[in-house]
Amino acid sequence: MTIANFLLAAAAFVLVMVAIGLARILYGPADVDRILSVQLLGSGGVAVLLLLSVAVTLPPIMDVALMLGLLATFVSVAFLRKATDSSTASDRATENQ
Amino acid sequence: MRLALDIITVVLVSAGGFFFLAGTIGLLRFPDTLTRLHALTKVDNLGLGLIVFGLLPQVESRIDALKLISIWLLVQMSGAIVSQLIAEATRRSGRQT
Amino acid sequence: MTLAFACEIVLAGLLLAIATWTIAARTAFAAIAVFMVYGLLLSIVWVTLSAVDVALTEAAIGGGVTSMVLLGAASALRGSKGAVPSLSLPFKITAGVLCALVSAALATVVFFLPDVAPTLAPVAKENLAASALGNPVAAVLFVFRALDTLLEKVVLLLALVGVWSLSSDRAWGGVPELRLYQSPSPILVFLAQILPPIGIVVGIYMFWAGASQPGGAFQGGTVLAAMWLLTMMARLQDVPSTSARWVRLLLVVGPMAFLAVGLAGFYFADSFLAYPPSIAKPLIIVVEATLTVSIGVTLALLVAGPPERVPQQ
Amino acid sequence: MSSAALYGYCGAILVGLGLYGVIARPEILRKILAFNVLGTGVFLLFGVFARRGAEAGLRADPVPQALVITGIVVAFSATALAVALLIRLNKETGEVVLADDSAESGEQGVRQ
Repeated sequence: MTIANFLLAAAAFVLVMVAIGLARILYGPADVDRILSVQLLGSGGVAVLLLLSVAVTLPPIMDVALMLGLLATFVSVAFLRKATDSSTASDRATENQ
Repeated sequence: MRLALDIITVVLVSAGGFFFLAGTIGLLRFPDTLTRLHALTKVDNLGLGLIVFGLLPQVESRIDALKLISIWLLVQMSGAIVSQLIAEATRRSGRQT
Repeated sequence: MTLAFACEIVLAGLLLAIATWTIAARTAFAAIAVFMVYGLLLSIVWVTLSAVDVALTEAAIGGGVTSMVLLGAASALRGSKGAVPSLSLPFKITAGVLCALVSAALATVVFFLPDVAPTLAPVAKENLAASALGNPVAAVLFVFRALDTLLEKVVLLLALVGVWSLSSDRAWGGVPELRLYQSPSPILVFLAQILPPIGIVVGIYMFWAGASQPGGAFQGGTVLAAMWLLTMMARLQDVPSTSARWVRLLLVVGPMAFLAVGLAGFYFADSFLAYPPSIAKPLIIVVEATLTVSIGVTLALLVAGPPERVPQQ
Repeated sequence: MSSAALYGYCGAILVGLGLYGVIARPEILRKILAFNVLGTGVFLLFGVFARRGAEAGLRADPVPQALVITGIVVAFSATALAVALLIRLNKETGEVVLADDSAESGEQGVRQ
């Protein structure tokens, strides 16, 4: 077994692990649980892409990993902001009544 | 020399894969958001970290190696901060219900 | 090879499961969280299809800013009392059958695709040297089909004009309501202080790398937009007024530069959007650089939505 | 089965799924979301054509790839505009669904 094949197998393994984890967290129950899945795909997806990049010796794939990591962080923050923001908004609404 | 480097890669990437497995089991087994978050942070730090260090002996150019490490540092840092935000949001929503 | 194919089967299965979840999820927020995962996953799929440029765009726009826009809508509608009628079961079944037929027809087309696929790859490769760029996708975007790319920038701007025109008369030219935190958590402020410098470097790198390898103005611009939005969310920066002169200037500078270079093509290279060969590369770089800035500002303002507050004089 | 064919079938199913969401989810926001899923299905089919056209040392035909990149940006513009229309509609009428939900003719106006 060559090292490239080993890395591909590792990528497949991590992908399966991420898939199982995603199934669990996307199930909820809270929205905050679901945001964990974005985090999981953030780190797991980066791992898969880096493994692929080295396995097929295609360095530009690393840039996709970089983008994935950066954007996963950004959307998680945005989602958390909306989740907390709406609760404070409803607080304000009840105060006004 | 080549063989030694390959062995390092196999050992470190396998260890990284193990942490993805452990993280997924944690996600499946742990009862609430905060404990699941705990499992997830292990994946972020150790899983991805070990895989990145395992890949280092396989990349040809120094620039790519540097990129690998910076991607890991970025995911590590933003993952840590977003975990804090998730925990904060969980605590806040817990207090309201 | 078989290992790679196993990877792809897992990916395709996961993608379909998550897409189904997006459609079936009960609440809007759950659906959007699933959609975020969907976008990120799709960029991995594009990598396995050897389309790295598309993967970058999908991660940035499909997974990133599209979810942002949808989130804005979900949070604006959350308190809404509007009733949601439930559709009858026969209607749903009919719809399901019809959609299955559409899928089946498309699948048949895929099954009967010609053995020798039509392709423009050899032509693109042949003329790549003349385009002065190393990345064939960038060459198609900025040289071979530059008119498409120019018009697409205009579409982005028109969409922004459309969004702005939905503001009330009173708020016209005012400040978009980004629905900010009242008092952002110190952790968020910390993140918004550390991440943007890194993000700006990544954005510039994406644009710069785009000439010779995957990347480009869109991907770079989207990262810049995301970072700007992050600092606005953390209240480190104010949301700009839509009538501010500098905002309007940044919005149009990219398309204007592109158009100017295109028109100059009439005189220097005898057709619209033709570049004089000797300075083709610097010209494209200048156009791409201004486009990166314009795309960043346009995307961020599209996410911010129509102006809702009148600025205090 | 080749990987191009695998993704081809995947894209075909995604188009059907998205279309179902557009028709059978009454909330406008969910229709917009489903529309985006439909779009990714179409893009994926383009990706398959690009992959099959790999020749001359390129790993995929660059022309369909460039078209998909343009398509993603245009789909985003349409989504942003549709969302702005939805928020305005909700502000004016308090509705989250189209007035005449049973008629598919009304949906065109929101999305274009």
